[in-house]
Amino acid sequence: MTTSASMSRRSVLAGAATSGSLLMAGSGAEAQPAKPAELKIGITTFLSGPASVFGVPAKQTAEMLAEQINAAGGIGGVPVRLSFVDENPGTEHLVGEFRRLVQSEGVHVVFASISSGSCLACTPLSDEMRKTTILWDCGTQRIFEEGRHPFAFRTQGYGTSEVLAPLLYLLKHKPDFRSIAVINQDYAWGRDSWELWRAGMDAMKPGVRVVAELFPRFNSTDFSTEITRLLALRPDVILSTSWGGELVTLVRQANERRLLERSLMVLPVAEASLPPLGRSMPAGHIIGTRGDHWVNHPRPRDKAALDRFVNGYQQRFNQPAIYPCHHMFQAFSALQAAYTKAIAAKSGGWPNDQELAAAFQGLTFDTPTSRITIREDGQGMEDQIVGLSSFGTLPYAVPEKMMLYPATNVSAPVGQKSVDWLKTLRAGLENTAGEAI
Amino acid sequence: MSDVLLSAQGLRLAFGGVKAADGIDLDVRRGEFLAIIGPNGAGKTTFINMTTGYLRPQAGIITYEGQAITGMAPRRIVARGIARSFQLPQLFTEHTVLENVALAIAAREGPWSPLAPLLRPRWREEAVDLLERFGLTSIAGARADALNEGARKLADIAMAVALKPRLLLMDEPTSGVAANEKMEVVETLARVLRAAQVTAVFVEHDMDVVERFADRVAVWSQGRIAALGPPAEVLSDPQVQRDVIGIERHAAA
Amino acid sequence: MRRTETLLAIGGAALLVLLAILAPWLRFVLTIALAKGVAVLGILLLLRAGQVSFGHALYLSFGAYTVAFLAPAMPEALILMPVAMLLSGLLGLVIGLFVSRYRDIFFSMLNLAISMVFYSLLEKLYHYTKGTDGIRVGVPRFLGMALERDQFEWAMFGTALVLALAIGCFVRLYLASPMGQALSAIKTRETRLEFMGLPARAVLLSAYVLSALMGGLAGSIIAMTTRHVTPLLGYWTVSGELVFIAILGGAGAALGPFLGAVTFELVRVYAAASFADAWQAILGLVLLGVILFFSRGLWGMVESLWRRRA
Amino acid sequence: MYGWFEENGLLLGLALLDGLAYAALVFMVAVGLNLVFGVLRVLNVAHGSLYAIGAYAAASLGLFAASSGLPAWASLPVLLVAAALVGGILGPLIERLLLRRIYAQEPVLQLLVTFALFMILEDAQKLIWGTQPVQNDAAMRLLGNFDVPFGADFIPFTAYQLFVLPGVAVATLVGLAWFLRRTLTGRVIVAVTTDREAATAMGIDASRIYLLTFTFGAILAALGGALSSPTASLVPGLGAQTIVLSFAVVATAGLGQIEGAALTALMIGLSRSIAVYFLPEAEVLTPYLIMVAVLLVRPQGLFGVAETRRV
Repeated sequence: MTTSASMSRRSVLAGAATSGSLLMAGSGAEAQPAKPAELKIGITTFLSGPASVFGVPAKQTAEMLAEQINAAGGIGGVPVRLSFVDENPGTEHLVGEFRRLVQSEGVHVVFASISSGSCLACTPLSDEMRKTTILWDCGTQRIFEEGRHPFAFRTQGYGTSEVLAPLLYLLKHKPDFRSIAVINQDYAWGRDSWELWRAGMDAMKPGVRVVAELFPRFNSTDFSTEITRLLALRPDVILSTSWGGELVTLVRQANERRLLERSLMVLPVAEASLPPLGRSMPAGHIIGTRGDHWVNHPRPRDKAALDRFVNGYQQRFNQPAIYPCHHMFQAFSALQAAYTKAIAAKSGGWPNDQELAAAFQGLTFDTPTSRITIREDGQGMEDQIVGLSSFGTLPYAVPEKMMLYPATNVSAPVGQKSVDWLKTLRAGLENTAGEAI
Repeated sequence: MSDVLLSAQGLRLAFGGVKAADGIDLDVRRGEFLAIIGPNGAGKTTFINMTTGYLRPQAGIITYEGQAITGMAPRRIVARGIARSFQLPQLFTEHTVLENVALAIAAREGPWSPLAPLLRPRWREEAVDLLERFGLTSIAGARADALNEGARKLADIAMAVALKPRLLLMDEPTSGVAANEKMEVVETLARVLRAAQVTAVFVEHDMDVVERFADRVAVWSQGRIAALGPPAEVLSDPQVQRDVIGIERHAAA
Repeated sequence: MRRTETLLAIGGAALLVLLAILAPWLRFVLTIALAKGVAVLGILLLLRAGQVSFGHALYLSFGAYTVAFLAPAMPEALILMPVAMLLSGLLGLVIGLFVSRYRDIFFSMLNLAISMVFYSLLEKLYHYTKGTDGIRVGVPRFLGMALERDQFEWAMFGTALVLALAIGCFVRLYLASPMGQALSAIKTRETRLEFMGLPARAVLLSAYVLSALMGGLAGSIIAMTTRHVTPLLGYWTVSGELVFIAILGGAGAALGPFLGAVTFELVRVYAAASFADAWQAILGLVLLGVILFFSRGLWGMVESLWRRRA
Repeated sequence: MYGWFEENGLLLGLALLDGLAYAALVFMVAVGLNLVFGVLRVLNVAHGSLYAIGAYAAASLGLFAASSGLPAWASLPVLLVAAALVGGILGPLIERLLLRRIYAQEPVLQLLVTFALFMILEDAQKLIWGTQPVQNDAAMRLLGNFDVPFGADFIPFTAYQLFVLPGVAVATLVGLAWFLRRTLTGRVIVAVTTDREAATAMGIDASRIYLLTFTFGAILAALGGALSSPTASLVPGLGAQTIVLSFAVVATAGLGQIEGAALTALMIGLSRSIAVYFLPEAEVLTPYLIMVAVLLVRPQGLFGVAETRRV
C-alpha cells in the first residue's frame, strides 16, 4: 500500500516542477480525464497534539480501508493512494498543505479535517480549486448555513443533531430537571454546542435555571476547582460536550469525588472516551457518539459488516474502533458510492472533478449501521443514537435504553440557521422525534 | 561668569552602615585639573557617581554652572556638558574603537536621520582625528574587546572627550596602563584636554602623576575631604603622607 | 560583502519568482515565508539589542485580525495592509513604553505574557472573534480591481516580495545608522549609552515599534494569503517560531530572516509531506544542527562559503 | 438559608482548598525551572517536555507495578521513582550532550537549543506512548475522599488533592531551602546564582554545579508531572501548556528564588480558583495579569535582587 510515508523528498520536488500542468487539470474541471493510475486521496487529520486522540485512529482506519479497497480491486478499478496532512500546526500551514495536495500531489479528492476551524478554512479552497472535499469529521453548523460550497460534502451528522438528540433524550428521561450547569472546553465547539443546546432547551422547556457556565481552558488537565463548584451548586443536570483526554480527566475526577452521584451528566461526545475511562464511567448517565455507530447497536443495517469493521480494527490496532474511525469509514463509503454513481452516469467513463461533485448531490451510501443521504446543501443526514451508560460484556460503558433519532427529525431544514430553527421547537418533540430501540 | 564650574555642598550617602559620602563640600574651578586621592573605599568613585547622576545623594546639593543637577538622570547631566570615564573601561565590545568614538559623537550630535550610516564622512573624520590625538590610530579598526588594558582605558576616555564636555570626570585614568607608558599617556591626555579647554577631575593613585599634572589635589578619607590645595602643599603635609600616601605606597608595593 | 548581499538579494528574489512560476502551490508557501521574513526582521532588530521577544506572534495575529475585521468594510488590499501595520505599530508603541524598561528574561517573558493575554482574548471573545474557528477573509480588491484567485495570489506574492526587499533595505540602512548601532551598544554596555546622553530606552523603543509595524504588516499579508485567521497565529509557539527563524537564518544580515523563513517553510512542508507524524522532530533536529554547528545561522554559512571562494 | 455574603464566604473557603492543590502543582514544575535558570541562565523550554515525560513514565511504571503484583500503597512511591528515573537519566544527558556545548554562546541560542529539544521530545513522546489517553489513577484512589463540610452540605475532596499535593510541595520547598542554605553544595549553588563571575573566580567547579543543578531541575520537572498524573489523563501536547505557565512563574518570582516561586504559585493557584468561582472568564488570564502587575511594581520579580551594574 502506498501512503504518504513512502513519498520521497524527490517526488515532492518533482511534483513542484511539474505541477504547472497539474494546475491546468485542477482548474479545468470540464476537461475529460483518462482513467488515472491511482486515485489519490489527501486526508487532513490531527497527527499531533491533543486531538490526535481522534486523528490517529482515523488515520489508521483510512490505511486499513485503503488496503481492503485495493485488495478488492480499488475504486472503479483504480487503486487508491493516501497522503496525510497534520492539522495541528494551524490554519496557515493547513491551507498551504491543501494547495500542495491539490496542485502538487494532484489528489482527486480531499478528506478535510477534524477541527471546525480547519474545515471552515478548507471549504472555500474547495470552491476555488473546484476540488471535491469530503468534510469527514468536523461538526460546525456554520459551514453550510453561512454559504454554499458546491464541492464540499459532509458525510456525517453535525453539531445541531449531535446536541439536539441528547437534549431530547434528557427531556424524555428526566423531564422534571430544574437546574443545569455546563462545563465545556473553551473553544468554538464548546461555545457553539452550548448555544445550540440553550436555544433548544429554552424553547422546549423554558425556565430551567442555568447555575453555572464553565469554560475551562482548552486542554486543561485539572478540573478540581470546577468540580468543587459543581458539587456545591448541586445542579440536576451537568452538560459537557468535551471530548478526548479532557473528558476522560473530567469524568474521572468528577466520579472520584462523587459528583456523578449528585447530578445527571449529559455527554454528547462520550463514546471515544469510554474505553480509556473503563469502570470510571458510572452507569446511568446520558451518552452520545456523534452518530448511530455504537458497538452494541441493537439492529444495525448490516451486522456482519459492523462486526467485520469493528473487530478488524480491534485486532489490527489493539484498540476499539471509536467514532472517528466510523466517520472515516463513512467518508470512504461515500467516496466509493459517488464514484460508482459517476462512472455509471458516464457509462463507464472516468469522471472529472465537476462530475464527481455532481455525484455527491443527493447521494445515498451505506454505513455498517444505517444509510446516509447527502442533502442538497451538502450536509449528510446521519441518525443519532443516545442512551444511558451501562456495563455489559465489554470492559467499558456502552449505552442501554437507546433512542434512535432519525437525522431529518434533529437537523435544521435546508436554508435555516440552526439556532433560529431550534428556537422554533416546542415541548412534546421529545416524544415524537425518536424511537426506542 | 563665576569661577566655579561645579559645586558640591554637604553631600551625604551611606550604603548600609558605610558612609561613602559624609558631608562633601567641594568647588571645582573652571579650567583646572583637580586630582582626587585617597585610600580605596574612601568614596572617590561615589563622588563621581553622584556628580554624573548614577547615584543620588541622600543629602546635599550639586550645582553646575550655578544650576542644581542633584539627582538628575545621567542623560540630562551629560547634555549639560559633564562627561565621565570609568575605572573599568565601558566600551561597546561588539564595535570597533572607531565606531565606539563615532557613537559618542552621534550621541552628542543627535537626533539624526535613521538611514544615514553611523560612520558618515563628517563623524568618521572627527573620530579618526580624535583617535589620532590619543595615539590610537593603529587600533581604530580593532574590536573593543580585543584591546589591551591601556588601550581600552584610553579609548574609554576618548569616548568621553568626544562628547565635547566642559567638565570631564575620570576614574583612575592611568590604572592598567603600563608603568613605562603612563607619563606619555597622561601627557597626551593633558594636551588634548587643555587644547579643548576642558575642566578635569580625576581620581588617581600615582602621586607622580598627581604632582605633575594636577592644579589642585583633594584628599578623600572615609567619605570626607581631609585636605585640599595645590599638590606641593598637600602632598608634603605629614598627616596626608602618613594616612594616604603611605597607604598608597604600601598598597603599590 | 555589501555588493554581494545586494546581488544575493536580487538573485534570491529571482529564484523565488521562478519557483513560484514552476510550482503554483509553492507560491502560497513562499508568500507566507516572505511575510514571516518581514516579521523576523523586526525580531532581528531586537536581537541586535540582545533582547529576545517571546511574544511577537501578538503583532502577527493583531495584524491578521485587523484585516479580518476590516476587510468586509474596506475590501482593498493596499489599504488594509498599511492600516494593519499602523494599528499594530500603535499597539507596539503602547506596549513598548512598558516593556522597554525591562531586559533579558523579563523582556522576553513580559512579551510572552502580553501575547498570551491577547491570544486568550481571541479565544474568549467568542462572539466577536468566533473563537478557535476563526474568521474567514474574503478576497479583497487589489488597487481597486477585483482579481481572480490566481491573479490575486500573484498580486500578494509580488507585494510580499517587493515589501520584503524594501523593508530588508530599510533594515540594513537602519542597522548601519546610529540608531541601529546603538542597539548593539545596548547589548554590550547599556549604562555607557546613558552616560553618553543616549536614552537606551528610546533606542529600544524605536526598534520595538518598528518590529511591531513589521509584525503587523506580516500578519496582514498572512491573513490575506491564507484568507482564514485563527487565534493559533498568536500562540506562543508561533513567537518561538519567529525567533527560531531568526537564528536559523542568521542574525547577521537583513537577508538572514528571509533565508531562514524560506528554509523553515520548505523544511516544514517537506517534512510534513514525507513524515507527517514526525515533522516537528525533524524541524527540531534541523535547528539543533544549525545551532551546534553553524551558530551564525544559514547566512553565516553563506558568508563563510563566499569568503573561502574570494 | 445563607445570605449572599455567608454563602460566598464559604465558597471562598472551598476556592482556597482548590487553589492550594493547584498552586502545589504549579510550584512543583516552576521551582525546578527557576533553579535551573538561576544557575545556568538557560531558560529551559524542554522543561515542559520533562514534565510530560515524567507524567507518562509515572503512569506507565505505576501500571507495570500494579500488573507485577506490587501492593496498592506502592503507587505513591512509584511516582517518586519514576520522576527520579526520568530526571536522573534525561537531565545529565541533555546537560552533557547539548547545553554544555553552548554555555559560551548567546543566551538566545541556549534557549533555542532547548526549544529544538522540546520539539523533538514532543514527537518522541508520541512515538513511545501513542496518542490515546494514558492514565493510572491508583495513587488518587488509594487514599480515597475526605469530606469537607459546606454549610449543611459537604463537599468530597480527594485526599490526594487535599493532602498529598500540598504536602509534597511544602516538603520540596522546605527540603530545597534547607539544602540551599545548610549544605556546602547548596551554598555553592546559591553563590553561582547570585554572582556567577565571582563564584567561578573563587574556583568553584561550575561544570559540576551545572550538571547537578540541571539534573535536579529535571527531576523536579518530572516529579511535577508524576504528581499530576494520578488525577489527569495524559495526551500529547501536555508540555506546551505547562511550560508557558512556568515561564510566567519564573519571571514573577525573581530569578532562582524558590520562595518567590512558592509565593507566585500560591498567588496563581488562589486567584485562578477564585476566578473560577466568581469570574470564570478571567481564569486563563490570571497568571499573566499577576506577572504584569508584579513586574510593574517590582521589575526584578517578587524576590529578585536588582543586579548591580558596576561602573
